Amino acid sequence: MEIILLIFIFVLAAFLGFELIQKVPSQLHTPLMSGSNAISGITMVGAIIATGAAESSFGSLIGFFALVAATINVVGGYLVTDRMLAMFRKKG
Amino acid sequence: MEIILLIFIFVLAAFLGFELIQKVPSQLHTPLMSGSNAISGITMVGAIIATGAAESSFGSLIGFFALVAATINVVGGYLVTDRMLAMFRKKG
Amino acid sequence: MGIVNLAYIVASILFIFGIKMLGSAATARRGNRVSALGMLLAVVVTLLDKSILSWGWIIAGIVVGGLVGLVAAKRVQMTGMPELVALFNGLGGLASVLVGWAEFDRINETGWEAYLGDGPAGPTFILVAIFLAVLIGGITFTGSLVAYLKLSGKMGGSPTLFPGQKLLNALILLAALVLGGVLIFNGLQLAGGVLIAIILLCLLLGVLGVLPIGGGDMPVVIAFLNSCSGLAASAAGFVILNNVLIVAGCLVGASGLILTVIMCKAMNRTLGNVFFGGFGAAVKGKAQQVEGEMKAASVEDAYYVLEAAQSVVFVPGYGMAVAQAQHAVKELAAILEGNGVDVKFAIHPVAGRMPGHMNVLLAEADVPYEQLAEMDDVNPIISTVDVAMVIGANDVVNPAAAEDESSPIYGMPIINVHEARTVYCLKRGQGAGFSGLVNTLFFRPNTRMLYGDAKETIASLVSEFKG
Amino acid sequence: MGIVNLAYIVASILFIFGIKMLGSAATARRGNRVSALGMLLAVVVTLLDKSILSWGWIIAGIVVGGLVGLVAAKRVQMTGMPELVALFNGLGGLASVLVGWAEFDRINETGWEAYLGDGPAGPTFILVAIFLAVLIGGITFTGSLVAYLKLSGKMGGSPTLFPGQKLLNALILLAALVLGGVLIFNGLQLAGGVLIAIILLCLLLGVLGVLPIGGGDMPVVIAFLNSCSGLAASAAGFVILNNVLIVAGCLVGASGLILTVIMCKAMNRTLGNVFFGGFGAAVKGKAQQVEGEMKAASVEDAYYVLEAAQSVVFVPGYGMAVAQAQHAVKELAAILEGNGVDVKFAIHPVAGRMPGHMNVLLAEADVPYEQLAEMDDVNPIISTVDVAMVIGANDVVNPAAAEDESSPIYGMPIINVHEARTVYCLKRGQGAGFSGLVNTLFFRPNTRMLYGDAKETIASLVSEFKG
Ligand SMILES: NC(=O)c1ccc[n+]([C@@H]2O[C@H](COP(=O)([O-])OP(=O)(O)OC[C@H]3O[C@@H](n4cnc5c(N)ncnc54)[C@H](OP(=O)(O)O)[C@@H]3O)[C@@H](O)[C@H]2O)c1
Ligand SMILES: NC(=O)c1ccc[n+]([C@@H]2O[C@H](COP(=O)([O-])OP(=O)(O)OC[C@H]3O[C@@H](n4cnc5c(N)ncnc54)[C@H](OP(=O)(O)O)[C@@H]3O)[C@@H](O)[C@H]2O)c1
Repeated sequence: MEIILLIFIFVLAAFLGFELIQKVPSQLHTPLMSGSNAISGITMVGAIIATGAAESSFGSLIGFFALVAATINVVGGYLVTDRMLAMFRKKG
Repeated sequence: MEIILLIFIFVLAAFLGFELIQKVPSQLHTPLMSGSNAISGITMVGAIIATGAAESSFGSLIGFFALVAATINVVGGYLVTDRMLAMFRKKG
Repeated sequence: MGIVNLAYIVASILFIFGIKMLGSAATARRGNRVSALGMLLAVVVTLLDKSILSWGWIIAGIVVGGLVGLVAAKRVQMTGMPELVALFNGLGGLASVLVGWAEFDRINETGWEAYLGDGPAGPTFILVAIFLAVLIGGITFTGSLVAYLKLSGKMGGSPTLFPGQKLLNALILLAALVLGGVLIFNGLQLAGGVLIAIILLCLLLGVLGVLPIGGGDMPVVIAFLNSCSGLAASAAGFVILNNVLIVAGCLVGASGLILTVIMCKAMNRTLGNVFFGGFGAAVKGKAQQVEGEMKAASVEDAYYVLEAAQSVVFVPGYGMAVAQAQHAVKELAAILEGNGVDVKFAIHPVAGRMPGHMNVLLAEADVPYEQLAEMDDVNPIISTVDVAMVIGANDVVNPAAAEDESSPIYGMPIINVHEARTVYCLKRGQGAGFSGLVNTLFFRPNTRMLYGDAKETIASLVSEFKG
Repeated sequence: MGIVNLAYIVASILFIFGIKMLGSAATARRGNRVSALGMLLAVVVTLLDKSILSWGWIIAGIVVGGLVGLVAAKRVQMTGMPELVALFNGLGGLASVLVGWAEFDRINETGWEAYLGDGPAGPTFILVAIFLAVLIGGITFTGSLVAYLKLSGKMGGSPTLFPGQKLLNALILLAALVLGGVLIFNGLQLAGGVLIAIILLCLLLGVLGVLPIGGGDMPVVIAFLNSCSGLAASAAGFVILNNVLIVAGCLVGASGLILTVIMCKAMNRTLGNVFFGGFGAAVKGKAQQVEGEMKAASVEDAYYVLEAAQSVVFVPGYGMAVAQAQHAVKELAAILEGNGVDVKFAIHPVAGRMPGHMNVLLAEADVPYEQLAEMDDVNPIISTVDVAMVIGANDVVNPAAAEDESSPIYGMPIINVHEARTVYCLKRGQGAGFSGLVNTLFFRPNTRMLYGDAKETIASLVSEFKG
């Protein structure tokens, strides 16, 4: 049952993702891409869990690298998106 | 965990429901209302389960009435929506 | 179990597509069928899977319900459809109440331990869900019934107001909530009487909640109650931990709410205004002063004017539906068009008694699509129109909405027929429109009244042209 | 567990709002912060909850990653942002690969029984999820790296094509799928070597898949790979049965795909065309014949014409970004406006090297918002414009897109500067634009070339006006 529900959640999220984006003015394409790329850094949560649960030092090492990569994606992603958006004027 | 996932599903469905309807031409308001009313007849599934599992004849009776009401909603709802929509021309 | 739930996922996807497709004219009919397919799938899969104890009741229930639904849907007149939808919607709410009750009964019979099994939910969770299903479902049931009675004319359309009404409703709701608390926190000694009391209070609340709303707002009320019946189904889904109920119910709950808001906007109302405004009752008390007089004209007068006209706009309203005059109107329009007149039908979004009412009638009468025009397209050119034929429309052409700030319909967009060169208004007498307001249009110098049933008046005009 | 999962639900809701708000200019910045808040919540809650065995690695990972991300994001130049996003995106894909690998390692260490515990998933399910995380994540990683190299100019922008390329890619994918089958169906004897082989194949596939795509299409490629990295995160979520990974990843996957399609449309391409078209390579081989000749003009010529003009449209392109001429251009525009000239900036949606490139530059230079005009607003009035100043734009004003059916960019919407009375084109020499095509605009009778760096040319014009 739980697996089914996770798949259900996946399906609903997919439909929701499709509906969320309708018309985007072209100057927002890059920030939107960058901002949603930062969200895909959610693997950071997975990396924390995997690293925290690692059973071998090899596993910890892999987890560590995963965590570094994901954290760069998250921190860098949000900051650079914010900088991009700061460049637009209120009305622009 | 399963309860949480059911709540999660509810939340995602709510957001999806909000996004699904954007602009609807006014002549479609009634059919849309009628069509989605038919969907809310999904309680029919609940009524089948409740009736099928009833432990007392009182329970069966309640279940039976639930099932009658829900089935009217479903069958009548879809048919009347279809009739309404049939009245519009292709381009109308 | 796995396959059933996969089928439920597929059914939910079909519902999603169905709702989406219902929102646009080109796909609406297919959308309804897609969603019906989803329902069929969900029902069949449920029937095949569940360890059903009492087949007899189930078969009987489906047969009876199916037949009633079928006959009702096939028999109903087009104009009766909105109230039928209200009735169906009420039954959906009732079903949720009964499912909640039946489960409550089962808990009483088997005891918590057997009921919960090794499922994931605790008693409190189940009881909260039962309470919500009963509360929302109950209000939906009787609220929809009152809407049905008002729309079908079996009960007066005007708001029933009395002092302390809102306070009373608030008190009833409060009592239901308190009893709900009792139910939930005394979970282990299940009190059937408390549940029944809650149900009765909710049924009462549904009646009292809709009574003060005028008949003209019923479509909005039904849309709102439709959203509620979705939420009630969702709550019932939480009772039996069934994902397709939760998702489908919630989809309807959310999309129904959006539709309600859209419909309010089309009538230039807010939701709060609809529910608590008592719109249409206060109005009648107000003394209205109108200058000018209503000038009756004869059919021959109208014939000569129409003969000479270059452009004619027909503005149909509820009266055309009452008179079933659409075929006659279409004939007249065809004759005029044959004479080289530029003919348009101007359709107001809330003309008639349901959204799309006029579109359906005119489509039935085979009026060419090109002649149909929306309000926003007609208004800019209305002052160049020679004759506006107002056929049983009233509120939707009331200039007070545009000009008189003290009017209760001030701000509602109207078709500005009063700006046309000549206006003919077809109605039976001095009857008011849905809002009960006096219409200053009828007193304007460029307006002429053509009294009588719209169908007969138009038919006489047609014979003038033919003879 | 309950609270963690509730927090995950809240985080997901914040992501939903964030993505929605990022789509409209007024709310975009707040939307990004809302989504960052969701991420913070998800991370903090995870840190607090999990029975973490090795804190050292986790703290080190977050500190190192955080610092690198911070510095990279703060240091980067505006023009370098698209490639930085590509890099970040690649790291996200890498993280999914590594999470899959780490979990695989843990299964190897503990054995299935201890790993699965009494959780709901079976070995096959977990292995399929690991395979998908590694497959999609691996392609995303190296594909994004190649996109980074191409965009930043560290690797030639033009497509690298060789015979049998598509076949080779298909074979690699097939091999990866076969190995995936081996991995999944031999689940109980876990073969670490197979997993590593799969990872290597996917990394190779990412490189080979993006190599044949021209640099001009990189924004689309990045948007697509962004969608992929979301799906990879979602797959990783299925490995560890974590709902926030599944939802957030899937939201990005779906909305990213829509964004990709929108971006393709803005460039008048299809997705298939971008990935398999080898656009920009074939083109250069084609012999193009152009009539007319390129006529150079001096700055003084331009000065006299501008002096006499009533209306001037500036059309900036990638060359303005290269020359960093936006401030000078703004100064010139201000002078012209002071002379009573009607000044507009016409912004093509894909001018420059990233969507919104020109908007950002002009906003940086404080060009008043009212002077900015979109392509669709300028084209209808372009024939009444006295002077069009094309500042380092090339492809976006190439009339072949409108006129020459055999041109590879035929059908792309352009700004029709060739219809203006006089056109001045500022560029350094005979250089082609991103597409590598010859631009017939430069050979038209009403076109004059102003050779030289755009910033210097504009600066001399400004001093002509001042002096
Ligand atoms: N469309 C919707 O969704 C909807 C739903 C519910 C309510 N409403 C409300 O209903 C109103 C609709 O406006 P409307 O202008 O269409 O209609 P209306 O304002 O209700 O007026 C209808 C008019 O038709 C006349 N009439 C009735 N029977 C007739 C017959 N046989 N022959 C000729 N005339 C006849 C009546 O006058 P006599 O009695 O003098 O003949 C009356 O003045 C609005 O207030 C709207 O808000 C709309
Ligand atoms: N916006 C996006 O999202 C995006 C992303 C990637 C690719 N693209 C593609 O990029 C192209 C954009 O078109 P575009 O018209 O903006 O630019 P373009 O076609 O790339 O042309 C740029 C022109 O600027 C000139 N230039 C370069 N440096 C200069 C300087 N310092 N001073 C003056 N001129 C200079 C170059 O000619 P010289 O060398 O002779 O000076 C060149 O012809 C389109 O093909 C588009 O599809 C767009």
